[in-house]
Amino acid sequence: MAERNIESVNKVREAVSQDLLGGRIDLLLGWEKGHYWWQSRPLFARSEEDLEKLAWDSFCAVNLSRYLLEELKDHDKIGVLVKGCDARAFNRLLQDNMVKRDQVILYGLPCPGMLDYNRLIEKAGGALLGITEENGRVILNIESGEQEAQRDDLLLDKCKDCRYPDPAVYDQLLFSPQGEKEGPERFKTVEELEEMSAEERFGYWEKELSRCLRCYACRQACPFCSCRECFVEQENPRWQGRAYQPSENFMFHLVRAYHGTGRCIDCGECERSCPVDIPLQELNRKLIKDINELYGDYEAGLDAEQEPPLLTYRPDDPAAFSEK
Amino acid sequence: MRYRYFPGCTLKGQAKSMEDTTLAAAKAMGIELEELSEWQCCGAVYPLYEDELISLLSPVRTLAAAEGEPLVSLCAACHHVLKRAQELMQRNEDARKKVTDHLEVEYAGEGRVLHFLEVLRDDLGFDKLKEMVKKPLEGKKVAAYYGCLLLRPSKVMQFDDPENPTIMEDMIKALGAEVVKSPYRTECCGAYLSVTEEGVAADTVERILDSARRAGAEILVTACPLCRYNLENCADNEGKTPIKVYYFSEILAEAMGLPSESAEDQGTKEEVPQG
Amino acid sequence: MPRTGVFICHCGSNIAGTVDIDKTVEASRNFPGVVHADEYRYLCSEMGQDIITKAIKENDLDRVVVGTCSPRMHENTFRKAAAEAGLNPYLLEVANIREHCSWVHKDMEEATPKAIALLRAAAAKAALNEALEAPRLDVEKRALVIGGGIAGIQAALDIAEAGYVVDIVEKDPSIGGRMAQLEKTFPTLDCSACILTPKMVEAAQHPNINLLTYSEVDEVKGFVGQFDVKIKQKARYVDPVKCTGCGICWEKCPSKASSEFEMGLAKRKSIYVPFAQAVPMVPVIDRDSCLYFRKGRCQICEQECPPQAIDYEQQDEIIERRYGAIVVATGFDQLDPTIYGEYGYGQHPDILTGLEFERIFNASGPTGGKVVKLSDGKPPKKVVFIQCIGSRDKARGMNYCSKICCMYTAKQAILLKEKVPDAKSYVFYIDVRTGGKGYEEFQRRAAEEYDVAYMRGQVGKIFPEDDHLVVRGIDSLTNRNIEIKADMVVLAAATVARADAPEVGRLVGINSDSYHFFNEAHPKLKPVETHTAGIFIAGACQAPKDIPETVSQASAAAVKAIGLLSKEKLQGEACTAEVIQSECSGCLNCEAICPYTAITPVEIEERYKDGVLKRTVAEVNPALCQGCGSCAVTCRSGSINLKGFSNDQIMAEVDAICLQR
Amino acid sequence: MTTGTGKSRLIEDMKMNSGQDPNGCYQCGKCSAACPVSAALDLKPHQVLRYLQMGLEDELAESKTPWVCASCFTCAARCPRDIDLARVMEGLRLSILRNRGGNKFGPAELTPEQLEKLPQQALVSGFRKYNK
Amino acid sequence: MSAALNETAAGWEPLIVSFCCNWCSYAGGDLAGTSRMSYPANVKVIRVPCSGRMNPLFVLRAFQRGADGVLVAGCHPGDCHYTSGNYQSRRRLSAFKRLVEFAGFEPERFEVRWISSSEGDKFAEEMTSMTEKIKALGPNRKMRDARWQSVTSKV
Repeated sequence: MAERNIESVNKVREAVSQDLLGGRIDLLLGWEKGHYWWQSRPLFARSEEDLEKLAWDSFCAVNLSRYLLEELKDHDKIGVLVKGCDARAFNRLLQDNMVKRDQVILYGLPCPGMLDYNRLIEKAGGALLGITEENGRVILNIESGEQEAQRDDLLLDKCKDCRYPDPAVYDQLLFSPQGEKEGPERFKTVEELEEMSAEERFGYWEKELSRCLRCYACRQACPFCSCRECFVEQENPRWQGRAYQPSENFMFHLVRAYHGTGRCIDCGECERSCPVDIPLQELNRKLIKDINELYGDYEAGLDAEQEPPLLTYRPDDPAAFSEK
Repeated sequence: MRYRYFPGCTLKGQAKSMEDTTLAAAKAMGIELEELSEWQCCGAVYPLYEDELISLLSPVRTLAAAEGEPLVSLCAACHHVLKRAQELMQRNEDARKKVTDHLEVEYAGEGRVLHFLEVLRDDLGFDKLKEMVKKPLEGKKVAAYYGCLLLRPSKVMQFDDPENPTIMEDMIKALGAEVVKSPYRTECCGAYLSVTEEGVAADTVERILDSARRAGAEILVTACPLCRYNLENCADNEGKTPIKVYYFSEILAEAMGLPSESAEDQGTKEEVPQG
Repeated sequence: MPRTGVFICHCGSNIAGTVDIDKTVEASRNFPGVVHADEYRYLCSEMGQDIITKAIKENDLDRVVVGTCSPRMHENTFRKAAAEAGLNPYLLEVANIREHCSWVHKDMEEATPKAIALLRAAAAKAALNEALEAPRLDVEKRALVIGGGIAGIQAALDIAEAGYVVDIVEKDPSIGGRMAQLEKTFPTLDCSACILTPKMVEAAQHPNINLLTYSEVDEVKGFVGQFDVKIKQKARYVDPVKCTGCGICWEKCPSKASSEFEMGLAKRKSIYVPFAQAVPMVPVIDRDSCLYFRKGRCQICEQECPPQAIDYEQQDEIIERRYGAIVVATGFDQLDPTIYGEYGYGQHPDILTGLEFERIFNASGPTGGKVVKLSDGKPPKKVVFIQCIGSRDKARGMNYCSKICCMYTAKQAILLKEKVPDAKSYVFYIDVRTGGKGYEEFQRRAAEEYDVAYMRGQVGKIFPEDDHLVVRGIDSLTNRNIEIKADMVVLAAATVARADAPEVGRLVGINSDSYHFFNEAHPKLKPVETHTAGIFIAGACQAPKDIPETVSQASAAAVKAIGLLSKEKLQGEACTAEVIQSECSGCLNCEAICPYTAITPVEIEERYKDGVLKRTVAEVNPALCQGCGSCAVTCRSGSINLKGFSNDQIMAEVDAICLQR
Repeated sequence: MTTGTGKSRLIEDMKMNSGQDPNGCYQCGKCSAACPVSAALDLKPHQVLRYLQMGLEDELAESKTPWVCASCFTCAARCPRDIDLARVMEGLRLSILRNRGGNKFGPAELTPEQLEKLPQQALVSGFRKYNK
Repeated sequence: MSAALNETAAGWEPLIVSFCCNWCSYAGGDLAGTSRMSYPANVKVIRVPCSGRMNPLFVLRAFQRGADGVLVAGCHPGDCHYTSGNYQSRRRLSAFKRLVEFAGFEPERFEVRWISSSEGDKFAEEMTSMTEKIKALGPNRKMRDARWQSVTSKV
């Protein structure tokens, strides 16, 4: 079992139960364990009973803020557990007027990074019964005994280069902050792709995007996708065809990524939720990298007061094309 | 208050008294100046030619050696070179990469780079200094001579108002002396022209001294060994009122009741002028 | 399916020479929805228009495509023709087969298929065209002029003379502005007050003009024809109805403050009128220096006032009014030269700015009109004028030329010689710029008849020595260093935008250049209009300029305002943005990028489960929207669209053009 | 006199390495008015910029001015066109030295008395300014 | 594979779709016409009110439907009829241009240019040079929708 820390779960529960049971919030968005020990799924807690199920372990990857979009229709005040990325997602929703700050109480959870089950079993090399964690190490409980590994090596891709593990916005911070991180490899893949020739790059994306099933899980998981009706599903105008066909797949993914320009918080939920492993985060990161290079550093979701780069300009902005 | 301290070559030679008096005064004020364990000449001039990165190796090595802690120097030229090298390291990524790669050090322009006068003004405070004065320099008419290197370029040096600086006057006031202001206090003394164009340096120095005399100064203080050399050696002062030139630290030490050249008024020292 | 008619113009041989008209007509018949196709030699002629009108009626057409010259030429002509036949004019599309086709391609083989593609695109777009109505807007027959300097006064007088009511809002206690501070005006040397004062009085007495002095604009809402403005009238503490302007109060007032009008060179009382010819001649009490307001006692003015006009209890008042047009004429400031430490301004009383020197000449100024040094009261014998202080200076000042300094420096040097005949003037200049009627002749007179020494070069440093100012400069024509022991130095400090210009711009909704001068709508052809319809600019708030230019611009702005006010109704833009509120998620990114503040949030109610859900969505004010369409691009879900250039129309054009192969 | 046409190598070198463009100068002369050693210059600072604008390479190479400039930065501090003339002078010195080869000034030219009395700072800076 | 995708270089002419803002670039195109300048007929212009109206999706749409190159033209920065439309499009289209290049399009396929209403010569030059560059690159097959092409070839 991923018993990382019973104490910390208790601490989280303690912090929220008073508010939930005392009526300060109508609903708590947290995590509970799923069917398998390596799954933690969203928890919609309304009662003490519900709170018993609360989990805070190394599998709470799901970004909870996005659930506010729907839940706020039915609740006046919602408490949300927020990791670094959930909090940035919250700020993003705030900037898009999707939520009001006073409708939500944020419980901040500085995040150590979530573990990748695929990496775990790969490391285990066989049936994995569970894990225990201590001091940055993970002990894999396998049939033949125990095996130790560095926690950092087992993180989800989206967590590996996370720069802001601490919530940028919260009402109450439940643990001590982790501090800003380097994330040196964040743009590594983007840079590798940039090195390729146009033909190679097109080949790469053609291959990757050919797998797309057009299930839109990426969109459903994304905190910047907050449209009431996505362009891809509109009848009038018919922005693009719905068939999963190479040209339409390009259309969908390029426009989806473009819609995240200056808005993507780099939480990686799109890529994590993709059932066919399309490296979607690289498209997002390409835009983050370019916007930073062209129009100054901007990390979406860090500061809800800072104007997103596509909603502002400077007369002396540079361009990615010749201005002569 | 603890600082890393970069003396520079001249302070170990011609300008030994600037170092001695500063260290003594600092000690008396509770300011700890810890000399860098290894240091090299700063290069004396900041390279203005963009591809002269080789000249930056030494100052950047010094900056990196401070390990991000505040780094203090006394000589105006050293401070100038260090401060500008730091600014370049902050501003120009390309230059930073070339220099630090070559030196195999990590340095990205961090740490405060201070002249000792800035320590007195910003960290200690002149009010505090005034309280520490043991022997106020009452009745002495002292003019500050800033020269170039501390003030310009002001965007980088950020030392004081480049046209109307007050930091030295404020110190002189705190030491109990009478401040005398001359309009030539920010004009160049001729610098190294004393080596190659003696006549030119004689003109510049004469103007500075005459102007200070006209304002009624008896003593001129500076933070630059070369300025002092020029002021003392380049002008023909025949028949003019003598003006003594001291390092700022010497009158500081004197007012603190510590031994200094200015306090001892030693006979071995040549007075300017002899006439 | 639409019933589209296509009409192709030969334009003599202009189109027909390179485009095979028959083939094109034939091809057009095959476009989806096309039920009629025809051609004519000159469609824009009356006969040509008749052909279109008739065909619409006869064939029951509901869309029209004309293949002719650029829509920028004759779109309106053809729209009128369509309207003649009872069709909404916006159901017509133009395919530009002349400028963009027949004139730029050599032969029929090239141009004909392209013309067909362009027509196909126009037909595809037309099929999606909708009937549009340009909004008709009311016009409030009243104008607001912000700023009571010569520009504001002139604009107000012109508008008032045309029969419309005008309010002048002036932040100072009197109208008059900068011109009131000047001694004489170049190049004629008329006394500034003598030509300005009658205009001030005329404005005050004009039945159509209301002066709101000591007042500021607080808020501007609305749009062309209907600006809703809040004006704050600051408390004067003097009842203007009772006050007779007798002057006893300021004579008796015991406390003093630095005079703004005298550029700080003299004092005024705490109850004061800024200058002797002030309009209105009603004083104000300056709370900051008044003994009563500071310490609660004194009240001498109250006791001495014969008509008992003093009222310490007066409060700021907010006036709310609607205006059809606004003229912004807020004037300029002078750059503060203390940023040039080498010139020592502020450290010596005999180092002055140009505007300060103006006051030294003035009979009611700080020296009573005697040209003397402020340090010792003696007349200056050597005066150095330095030009371009902060002008043409991209390092520390302004990159532009202030335009007026060359002339006023020459003027001041002449006046100096007249007042102090044995004075010698030196002018350090970089270039002398004297564009203007009689200007060059005037400046030459200064040099030739008034013994003004023009030195081409700049000054490096000024410092006091003994009883004079040492000015160290260069004459770059002889390349000699010059040292002048001067009695006085006059710095021609740059003309800059008012410090509060950015705030005024934001308030009124007009934009500025990087120096905070307000932007005209077009640098050549719309010099007094702004990008906001109904708001005009005049005078030095737009750029440095002299009095004649300011007055011309003020009259021009007035004419534009009169033209607007004379209309019964205004026609708005038909191609405006529109929000599909059911789809709008309310992110309001469109609001953030709209250059016209035409988009605002609005709360709507929607059914949700058993109840009602309130939510915020965007709304477009069609009167403000100018139809740029940037909002439609910002909107990721296409919930805001631009009429006339809608998403589906543009995509239909793309599709149709690409069908070519 | 050479005509100022074509590109001079000296001037192009100077421009590239100093990052300064002489064409930004409108000859107001403030640099020359401010220069403390102006009187000793055969070409005043603003003239140097004018000669650069005209491409008068030979005249510049022969001028004393770059060698008399003391790098006091007053010109740059006061220039309304934001031209760093101190960098221009340094650029010229180095471009001339590199083009010509050899040093302008060395220890051999100093008297023993000077060598003893001068502060190290003066010697180092002098050599650095005038040598390759 | 459809016939359209088997085009041979011989006899092939590229299709360039150019979106021009009404106030500057479209007027610049008019001036090129009135001045009788010439540029290849491969370029077809679609008029939009402002470069700020330019939705990047329109560019992809053109590629899908068979365009070999797309050129967006607007007023020079500072000259926008709507004050800020081109400032906004400069940011949007810069980000988007880099993105389409990242997806594997050659940089020449999508360009943005500022052309004023007085620059008829520049309009003609840009249209000519765009056409030449695309000719040198050959037909665009990336993102081209085969279904669309096979449908259209029947029309």
